[in-house]
Amino acid sequence: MHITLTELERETYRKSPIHRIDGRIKILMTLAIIVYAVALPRMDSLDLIKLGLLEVYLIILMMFARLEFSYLAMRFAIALPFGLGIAAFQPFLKQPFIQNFTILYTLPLGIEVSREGALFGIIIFAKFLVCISAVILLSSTIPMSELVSSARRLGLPKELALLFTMMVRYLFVFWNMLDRIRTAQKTRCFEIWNKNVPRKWTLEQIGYTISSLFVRSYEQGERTYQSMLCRGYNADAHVYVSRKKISVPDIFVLAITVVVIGVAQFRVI
Amino acid sequence: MNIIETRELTHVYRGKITALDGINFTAKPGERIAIIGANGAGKSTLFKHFNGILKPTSGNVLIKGESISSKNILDVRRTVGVVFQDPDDQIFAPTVKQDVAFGPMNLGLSPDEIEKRVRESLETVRLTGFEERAPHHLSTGEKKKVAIAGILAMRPEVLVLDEPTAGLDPGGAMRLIKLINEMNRYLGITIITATHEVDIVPLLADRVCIMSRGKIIGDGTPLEIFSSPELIKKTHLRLPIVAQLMEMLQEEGVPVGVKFTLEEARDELLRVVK
Amino acid sequence: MNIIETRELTHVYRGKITALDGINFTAKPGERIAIIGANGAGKSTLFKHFNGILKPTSGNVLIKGESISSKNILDVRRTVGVVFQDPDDQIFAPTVKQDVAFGPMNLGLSPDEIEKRVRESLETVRLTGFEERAPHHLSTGEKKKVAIAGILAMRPEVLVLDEPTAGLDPGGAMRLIKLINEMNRYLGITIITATHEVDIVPLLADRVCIMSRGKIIGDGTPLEIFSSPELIKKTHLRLPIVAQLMEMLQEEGVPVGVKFTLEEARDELLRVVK
Amino acid sequence: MHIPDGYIPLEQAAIYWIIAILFIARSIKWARKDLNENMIPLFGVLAAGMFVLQTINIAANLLIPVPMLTGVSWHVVGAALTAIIFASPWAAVLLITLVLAVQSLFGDGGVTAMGANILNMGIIGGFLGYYSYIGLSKLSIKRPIALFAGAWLSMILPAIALAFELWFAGTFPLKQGALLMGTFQGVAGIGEGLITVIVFGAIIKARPDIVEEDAPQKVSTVKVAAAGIVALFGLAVAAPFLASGNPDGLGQTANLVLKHEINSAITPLFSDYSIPGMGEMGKVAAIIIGFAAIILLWLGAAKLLKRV
Ligand SMILES: Nc1ncnc2c1ncn2[C@@H]1O[C@H](COP(=O)(O)OP(=O)(O)OP(=O)(O)O)[C@@H](O)[C@H]1O
Ligand SMILES: Nc1ncnc2c1ncn2[C@@H]1O[C@H](COP(=O)(O)OP(=O)(O)OP(=O)(O)O)[C@@H](O)[C@H]1O
Ligand SMILES: [Mg+2]
Ligand SMILES: [Mg+2]
Repeated sequence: MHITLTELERETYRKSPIHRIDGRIKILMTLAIIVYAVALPRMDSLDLIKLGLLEVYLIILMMFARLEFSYLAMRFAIALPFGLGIAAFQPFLKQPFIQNFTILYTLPLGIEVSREGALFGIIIFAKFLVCISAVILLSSTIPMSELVSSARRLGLPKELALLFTMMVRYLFVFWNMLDRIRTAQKTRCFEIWNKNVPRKWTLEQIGYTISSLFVRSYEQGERTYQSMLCRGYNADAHVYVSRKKISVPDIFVLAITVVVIGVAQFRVI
Repeated sequence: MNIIETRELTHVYRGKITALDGINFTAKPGERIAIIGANGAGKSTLFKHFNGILKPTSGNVLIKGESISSKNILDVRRTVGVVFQDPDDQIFAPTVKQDVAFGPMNLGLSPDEIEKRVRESLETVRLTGFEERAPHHLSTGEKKKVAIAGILAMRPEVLVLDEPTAGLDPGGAMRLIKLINEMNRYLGITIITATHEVDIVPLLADRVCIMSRGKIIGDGTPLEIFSSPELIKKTHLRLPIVAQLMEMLQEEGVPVGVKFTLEEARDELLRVVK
Repeated sequence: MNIIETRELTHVYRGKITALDGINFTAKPGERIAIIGANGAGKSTLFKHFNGILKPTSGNVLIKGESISSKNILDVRRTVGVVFQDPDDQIFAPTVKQDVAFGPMNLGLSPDEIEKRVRESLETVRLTGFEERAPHHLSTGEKKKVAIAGILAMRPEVLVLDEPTAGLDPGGAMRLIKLINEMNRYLGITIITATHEVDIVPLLADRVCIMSRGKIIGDGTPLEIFSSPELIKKTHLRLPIVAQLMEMLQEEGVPVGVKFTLEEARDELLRVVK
Repeated sequence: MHIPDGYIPLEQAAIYWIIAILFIARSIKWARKDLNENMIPLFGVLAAGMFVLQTINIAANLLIPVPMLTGVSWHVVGAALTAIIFASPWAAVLLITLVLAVQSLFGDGGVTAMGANILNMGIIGGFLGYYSYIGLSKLSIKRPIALFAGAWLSMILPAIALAFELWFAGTFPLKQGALLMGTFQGVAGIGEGLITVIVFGAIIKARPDIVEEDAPQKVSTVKVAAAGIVALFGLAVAAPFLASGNPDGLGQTANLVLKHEINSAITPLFSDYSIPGMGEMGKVAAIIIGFAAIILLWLGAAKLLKRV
């Protein structure tokens, strides 16, 4: 299960109020939410309410962005396992910064499940969830090229922007090459578990596959780069930066975000 | 029994672009079929269903009467050999020889047999001497030849060729056409070709299908198909050059019939002149 | 003055494969030149020297009388627009529109002008409506069209086309030939084409060069070139179909001259018949 | 092996970010000077390739998947490979930074935690992988073996660093963490090593014009030796914690010592955050001091060795 960049890019070209917001604002918003979520105290059950509020806010924004449900489900399904692992261990651990543990159960082998551990696990998972939601929202509502140019305007160094753009471009090349090689092998009946062929030969083929994947992607990338040069591109050229001004609705959205964070922090409700 | 059959085959790319729209196509063993149609008509998409590289959005593809499934997919690919339009989709091994040997190897043939097939296939496309070259460092036409050799070496029952002559020099193209016809005549291999070069259609097909916007809108002998000018015009195609010349002469009042191959046209003209 | 000139141009790939071997080639402003030759003759390699993509192993390439160097390379690339044989080498942006706009954007044109050129180029190749599609998810012929549109939008002084009609449907190919001729006639753009489709050579060139094994072994008008059958045969080429028919008739004793285009042949045959 | 957001407290994440930024700044300088136009496609493709290999399971058809407990499957990192191809560890820092940035957009690895991830995979992985390879090459060990060893080390050492970071963060006990991550990365390192050998071999064969085969011989022995000393020193510092029955106790002691020295200087910086247990500050300080010490040590060792 994976999501291709093309699918990611497709969502970013939708038209919605969220997509229209200036890229810089979206980046700042995302960072604000992530930093706030991460900065919350480690052990405080109030965290869950604050994080819940942020999550609801993000979900509302996602709805405004008219993102497809199946797409979102896929994005979350890919991202979540990365964080789930460590959180799931927490109830069984004795966190060094907690003084007293309330033991809920004792499992065989003397493994103890503590209430504090469980709470800590839930809190870090909730933080993680909010951060992931923010990132998914950002990456689904801003095309890569705009992300780079916005980041440029926020002060990202030129070299990083250039290399980042090149990398994103070559992602397509690489992906495409992987696809081509797989098709080529399939049409000629290649199968890893084929018993008719020596195991050694199969392993060799896997090696060749990886090397030709890189070499051919590189050469394709080189030809593509040359054709970019032919069309007047040069490496010193600035990544195209639009002169768009920040508008009133942009400020408005940023303000709402600040208010939401404020509400979460000072428990106005 | 039909060796290939599609039933109401529809393919929609990424939920938006309908490339195939209810295709009913059949090929009998030993037939020679050409599929023609404008750019983007859906020819390549159709071919990629014949060996299960693409899966139907709806409808069915039957090979020797059996629907393609993960169980019989290897058999299907052994039966139907597809030469893709872009040779880069087909070559990947570090040397030409290894690339051509890749298919036979997977079929579990003996080393001698593999060696023999590789040699013969490379001779056929006149690439002897290129064995140790890297296939991605060849000229476009040479790559195309490697791709064709790689499929020939598998000896499929059905040979599906997507624009086999594009990028080949005329000498190479004629040799390939001759080879295809021989394989059909002596080994009984079914041949399905997509091409834009209408001049070669009468040389390598007894039956022509016209595709347009994902549908098959014409099916018949070359004579039938090329005798319906509106159909041809509508689909951005043209008549073979020989036929165009004969038509132009007809318009000027010369009493000739429309012919498609050089030999026929010569005889027809000789008849008139003498 | 010659707009493109090569002097004893030699290119050896990775110290082993001599693809070009002492080429002396010149193109004058406004000329229409076709380069023909078997697969692997070196046509694409030659073209890649015209805008400095490949560097000569020995010899020289002069554009407007100046040798290509890192100083004038940008000017050279603005002067000479090359459409590569493989469209995959040329398209890379996420949408068709961005891809075609890439060149004009780098030329620093105004947004209005860019918009206009993109629209016109896409109309020319009949891809209006494809603006937001991803270029690498198109059919082969459509990709080719995007690649051509991308170069057209830059309005170069010399247009170098490597197999422009390969993979295009006959309608699209004829339209492209017409466009190329118009650009030559009305804007004075120099046209250099490599192609295997000998039938179109008389339509888009006043001068034909034959390449074989890295050398230019023939240079003249289409009439001169196609009148030397040994030369043609030796290089895996063939005569245009019309010429073949006329020759066949000659052999049968019909008193006709060899012609290359349909119209000429019709008139010649009418003369004989009447 | 990508740390997500939320698993490291903000102030610790900030420290890692500061270290990472220093290194990134230097790597940009490298790009400006040494990354010529012809190499840009290679850099772009390698970065793209690393991303693709890290994100999807080519396993599906090509390789056998190496599943991990938590559902995270095996990743290729490519830090050693990049450093070796471009003959500079700075290339690895830059490349891993780019890859991690795109990955974080996919939710793989956090934004605040990115500094730590860059530190582990790019800096520690890149430098140690590279210098191990160079060092082994200089000892005229066969290239494939040197490559494999370099790549394997570039996987295992970041895993240990990671275990320490999670321990500092209080999210995972040190010994179990080191054992778990270490075992996993040790196994994954075999794959990494193989891929490094294969890809490097292929690129050298296809494009001898771009990759210098005898680059190892040109690197000064001084730098290699200094890197070796730093690595050994790092391990020497880490070892007692790893070996101790009660690493937390050791940490506490270290904190106690450090607290008095540094705390007063640092606390105001972070005083906005009310953190339970003042041990926190000590850990922050420990990280800074540790790193400063390592850098100083490297510089010092290089200077000393040069004089010899
Ligand atoms: N991977 C893809 N994703 C999305 N759309 C595609 C893809 N491949 C092809 N298409 C679209 O599907 C339609 C049919 O494409 P196909 O390649 O089958 O045409 P074709 O008849 O082979 O054309 P050509 O003669 O140019 O090769 C076209 O409109 C094309 O743009
Ligand atoms: N990248 C490369 N590395 C090594 N050899 C190459 C490379 N590209 C082409 N060649 C070789 O150089 C010779 C000339 O190739 P070129 O591509 O110029 O031929 P061409 O005339 O364009 O042929 P085609 O009509 O098939 O496109 C061929 O023998 C080919 O194998
Ligand atoms: Mg096609
Ligand atoms: Mg060529």
